[in-house]
Amino acid sequence: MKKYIDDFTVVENRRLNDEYVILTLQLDRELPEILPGQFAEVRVDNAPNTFLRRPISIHDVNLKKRQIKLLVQEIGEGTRTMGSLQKGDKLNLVYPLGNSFSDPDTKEVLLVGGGCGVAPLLYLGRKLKENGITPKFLLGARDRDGLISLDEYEKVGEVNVTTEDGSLGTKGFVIHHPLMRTGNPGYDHIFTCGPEPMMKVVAKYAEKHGIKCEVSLENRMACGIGACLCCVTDTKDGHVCTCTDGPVFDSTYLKW
Amino acid sequence: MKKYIDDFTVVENRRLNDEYVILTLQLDRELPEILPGQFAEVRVDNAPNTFLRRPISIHDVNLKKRQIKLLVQEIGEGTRTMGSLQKGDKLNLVYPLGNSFSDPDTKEVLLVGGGCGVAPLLYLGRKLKENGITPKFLLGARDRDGLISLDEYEKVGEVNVTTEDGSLGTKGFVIHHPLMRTGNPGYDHIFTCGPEPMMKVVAKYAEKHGIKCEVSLENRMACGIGACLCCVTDTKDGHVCTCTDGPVFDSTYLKW
Amino acid sequence: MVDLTVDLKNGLKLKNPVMTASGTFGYGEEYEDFFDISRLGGIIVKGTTGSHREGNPYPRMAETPHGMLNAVGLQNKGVDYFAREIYPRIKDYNTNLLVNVSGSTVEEYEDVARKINELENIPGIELNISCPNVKEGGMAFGTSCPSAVSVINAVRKVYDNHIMVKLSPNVTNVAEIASAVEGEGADSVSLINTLLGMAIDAESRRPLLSTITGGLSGPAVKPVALRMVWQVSQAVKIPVVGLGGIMTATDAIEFMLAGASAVQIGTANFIDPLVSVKVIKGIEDYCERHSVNSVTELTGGMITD
Amino acid sequence: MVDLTVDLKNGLKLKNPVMTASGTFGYGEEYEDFFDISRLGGIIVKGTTGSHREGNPYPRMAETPHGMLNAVGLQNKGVDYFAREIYPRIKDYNTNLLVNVSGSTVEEYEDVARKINELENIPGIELNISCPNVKEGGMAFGTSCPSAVSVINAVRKVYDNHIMVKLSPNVTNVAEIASAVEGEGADSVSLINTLLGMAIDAESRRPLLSTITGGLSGPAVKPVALRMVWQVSQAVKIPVVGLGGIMTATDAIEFMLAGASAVQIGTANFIDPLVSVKVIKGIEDYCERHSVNSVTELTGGMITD
Ligand SMILES: Cc1cc2nc3c(=O)[nH]c(=O)nc-3n(C[C@H](O)[C@H](O)[C@H](O)COP(=O)(O)OP(=O)(O)OC[C@H]3O[C@@H](n4cnc5c(N)ncnc54)[C@H](O)[C@@H]3O)c2cc1C
Ligand SMILES: Cc1cc2nc3c(=O)[nH]c(=O)nc-3n(C[C@H](O)[C@H](O)[C@H](O)COP(=O)(O)OP(=O)(O)OC[C@H]3O[C@@H](n4cnc5c(N)ncnc54)[C@H](O)[C@@H]3O)c2cc1C
Ligand SMILES: Cc1cc2nc3c(=O)[nH]c(=O)nc-3n(C[C@H](O)[C@H](O)[C@H](O)COP(=O)(O)O)c2cc1C
Ligand SMILES: Cc1cc2nc3c(=O)[nH]c(=O)nc-3n(C[C@H](O)[C@H](O)[C@H](O)COP(=O)(O)O)c2cc1C
Ligand code: FES
Ligand code: FES
Repeated sequence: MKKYIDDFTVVENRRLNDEYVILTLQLDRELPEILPGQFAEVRVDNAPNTFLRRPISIHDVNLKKRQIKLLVQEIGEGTRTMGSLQKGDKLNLVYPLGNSFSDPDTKEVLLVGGGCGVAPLLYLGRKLKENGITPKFLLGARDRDGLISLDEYEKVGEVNVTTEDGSLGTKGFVIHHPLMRTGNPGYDHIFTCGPEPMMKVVAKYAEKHGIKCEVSLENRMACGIGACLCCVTDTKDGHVCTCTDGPVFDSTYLKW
Repeated sequence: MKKYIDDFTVVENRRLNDEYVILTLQLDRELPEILPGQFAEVRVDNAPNTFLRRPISIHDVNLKKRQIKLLVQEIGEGTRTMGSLQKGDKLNLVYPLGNSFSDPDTKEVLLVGGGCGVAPLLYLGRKLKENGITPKFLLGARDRDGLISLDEYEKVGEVNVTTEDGSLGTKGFVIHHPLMRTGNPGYDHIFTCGPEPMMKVVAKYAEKHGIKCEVSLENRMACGIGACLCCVTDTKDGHVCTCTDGPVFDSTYLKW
Repeated sequence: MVDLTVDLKNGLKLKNPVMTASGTFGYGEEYEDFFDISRLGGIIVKGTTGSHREGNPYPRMAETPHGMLNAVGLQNKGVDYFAREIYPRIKDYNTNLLVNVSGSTVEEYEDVARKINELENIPGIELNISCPNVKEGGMAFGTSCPSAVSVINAVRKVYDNHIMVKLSPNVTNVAEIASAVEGEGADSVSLINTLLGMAIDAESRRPLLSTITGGLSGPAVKPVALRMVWQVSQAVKIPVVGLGGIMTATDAIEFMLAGASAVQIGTANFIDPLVSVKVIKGIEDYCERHSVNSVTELTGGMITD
Repeated sequence: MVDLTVDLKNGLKLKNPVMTASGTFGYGEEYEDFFDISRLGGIIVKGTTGSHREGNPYPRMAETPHGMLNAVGLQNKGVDYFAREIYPRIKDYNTNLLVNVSGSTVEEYEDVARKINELENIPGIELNISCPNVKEGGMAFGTSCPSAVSVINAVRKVYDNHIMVKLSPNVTNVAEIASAVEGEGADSVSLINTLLGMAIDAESRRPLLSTITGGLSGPAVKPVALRMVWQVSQAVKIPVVGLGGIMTATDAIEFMLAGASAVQIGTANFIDPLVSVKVIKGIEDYCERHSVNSVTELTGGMITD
């Protein structure tokens, strides 16, 4: 897929809570095709200690409005600077990068997200729905404040939640949710994105039950386009780049 | 004099033209005493390539309002970032630094400025006037746009101008102004600040006519407080620091 | 019209002085979507070794103030794979393709060079005797004169085209090493490779790289690189290629004024994939503005009276 | 309550591990308006030589990405002036005052050390064998083992108190030099001094420093400094004092985890005159948060399994 470098204009910065914002970015021409699971390398200007671009998933795409959304969790100077952007500010993106979640062979799919890993699942869910598949979501967070813009996900499919403190949904981690209990689980393809420990238990569960499982990995990236070889992950084929061979991998391909 | 580190609040950013702005900064407590000719070391945040503080003269002081003014010429990333500050922004200053213009023994003084070197002359003029001395100003610039906020100077004393292109006042450099012709010049103390070549001809003229001349030097500064010895200038006593022994020097003391 | 061409001799003529640095521009293909890479003066492709190398474990990268550390460790599929699979895909780029050659032993350097010698559209190699990220060989060859000499001497015997030797900045006297490799028949030297550095995460108390230390690149190292280019260009007669932290045309011009005949751009490609063409344009503009007819006039043009 | 004290041995006990670096904190007096400087673990005063030195011509400073170059060149009024005029003013600070001792010859180092030996309230000297900004001596002493050894050997004979030797980063193998000075009786080593660098103004084509090259300091050099502190702390048994680009408590902690017993803060003082007290406070907070009872537990605490 062809990659682009473009200046987007911030048309909205919606603050969800202390930690999360959703940026809506508009391009002044047609958007290229963007697949669910892909990401952008974002240049953060005016942040003195942010030298490299920051990889951020495409949270949502609206071709008609020529808009994309980024869900940003503020954890350091780069993401905090993104979080402070205002309407009218520019943001330079190299995009769309990486492979994508696959087209499932089944109609029964579960999308499991945790933390800011929920970001790519909204666009994935929307795309699945366009193709006649109504996904189930299972979203986990520390507490109810960590579960963000659930209404958007609800428009796409059934939403199930877990919180570590039990303040919403099932108490515990996603793996403790009834959907992840043995016995007919009602889905045979899992897409998951979130903290690595979470994805590992989800993948283990899936493998045990013969369910196909695609995971979206994070990694420290410099280029995002396969040029620097900084972002490798260990697979059955040895070191491959998370930014080009991934970020989405079949869980059985990884040396986890 | 005791030095301070304080966060000031920008209460006004008045843009004079493409190149110059006047920032009005307010302190949330009483200002300390500040002498004419002193400067501040300004910390420039959010400018990725601006590592060190920037020395900027105190352009004006209003003790009652707890305000100081800085006249900033945008020539690089640091000064441009200062020029883009908005009402409500904070600016951290180490101040007041350096010596100051002396108290003249005479009532007949001429204040000669060029470029952003006019900055410290406004506060100096105001202080002189408070002490019963009405100064004459001689201000030079490339063209009329380079001559800024003349009205402020006019409130303090007689203003004479030169422009290189003749678009205002006498055509040429300050040294070509009638005030700088030989014969009874009508003043016996010059204070000057501006580009070094300008100050050199002014100083030479003054020395030739037995007029006392104080010049305010610029220099590349790291600390601004005499700790790093980066900002030396060559004098009859060898290398001395521009930031503590200066920025104001008697022209005859310098090895020019 | 400014003449941007630079002749580095022994078969290496550049249409302009801007090349991309090894390990930061893949095989060029990665950047094809962004601009016509034949506009470049040259591309130094990834570090290539005698056989397949997996490189170092993850994590391999850490950001630092105005720079980055990497510990890739020469991951590549080996020279045979390069010749068979990659070379055919890229050989017709209308620019100079140089292969960055690495090894753990003198024999490995020799072996790789011999194989590259057979590839028609490769006008030269860059001998990497300065990689800080491998346990054996690499930088060890570039930090003492005798070992540097042994590599160049062996490779010179089997390789006919342009040999550019990439020097390590992790030495007491870089000019001495440059003179030594010049004496063995190197056609040019390029510098700097990365400075050996390290980063720690204070919270977890762990190093940020799997290998603990790694190579520092980016604008942070530019003052050191510029100094070394200046020192080396006074010590040798062969052309010097300058790199280390170039982000803008002004940076590139500084390297040329310090003595470089050409430059390479590394880390900056990650921040702006278009940087190399912007630098070419910027050099041209500078030359026009300063009435410089040929870019070669900039080389060593620093005024120090 | 966290125990912040550090004993560097041979008479140098610090109330906390934070000192200010030579040449960046004047004689301490310059910072008195900002905070009570007796809160510091120590102050290393300006480089002091046998006789008055004018230092290098102007310009002496250039800003670089996340760093600065300086070419002060040891401007100072000489050791006699120090002992007569400055020492009486500062001797009663309730902190450790160390004099940074420099020279062009072994005899000059010896001479200065002998005179400092007579000043009661100076618990130690920092032997600067690494100044890159002087034509003779300076860094030349610190870049080879034999010359480093000759300085330490001579000074050790005339100086009884703590000798901290300040190492140059402009070497191939810093651990080797550290071991050599340890062998001659150095009580501790501090590193790094500045990296030799250079900057040019492309428009005027002139170097930005009167001396062409100068010393690079600030966050840009931190990864290199951290790596060297780690290498040296594994090679010697005497305490290592880490510096180079420390701007925050986290930076300081990283140096300690890499093996430093104490740290020095240099360039950061220019940007925030209060930085050293903030670093002390930040180290204390970190220790509390991590249930560290004594700051000495941080030294070499990097986990590398
Ligand atoms: C393919 C991909 C997609 C991503 N999508 C999103 C997204 O949609 N929304 C979002 O908020 N974040 C996303 N991230 C994570 C995001 O890139 C990092 O949070 C960001 O780079 C941190 O930058 P910073 O300057 O804010 O923090 P820094 O100050 O750089 O880092 C803060 C802390 O986070 C750690 N860290 C930094 N970068 C990474 C990383 N890439 N992986 C793991 N730890 C890291 C650092 O070591 C440090 O401890 C994604 C990452 C990848 C690789
Ligand atoms: C005592 C003193 C008082 C000053 N008062 C004022 C004032 O009232 N208003 C004002 O606008 N400016 C003043 N200056 C100058 C001001 O400090 C510089 O313009 C500023 O530091 C430039 O920063 P920058 O990041 O914008 O430009 P940079 O990108 O740092 O530099 C742009 C260009 O200016 C040159 N330059 C940078 N700093 C200096 C310097 N200190 N002296 C000479 N050349 C320099 C650089 O070499 C470069 O060519 C004063 C300087 C001193 C020493
Ligand atoms: C991710 C990465 C990989 C690199 N790989 C190589 C390599 O394989 N061979 C080599 O000679 N240099 C390699 N280098 C060094 C660069 O080519 C260059 O010498 C260095 O980064 C300094 O230039 P820069 O500051 O412009 O990046 C690599 C650098 C980076 C950042
Ligand atoms: C302006 C300046 C002057 C310096 N003078 C000396 C000196 O006289 N003696 C010395 O040993 N080091 C000197 N140094 C080096 C510092 O002490 C320190 O080693 C170096 O700056 C690295 O630390 P930093 O990055 O925290 O500044 C000087 C550094 C600067 C910036
Ligand atoms: S980030 Fe450069 S190869 Fe993946
Ligand atoms: S700027 Fe540091 S001594 Fe003047």
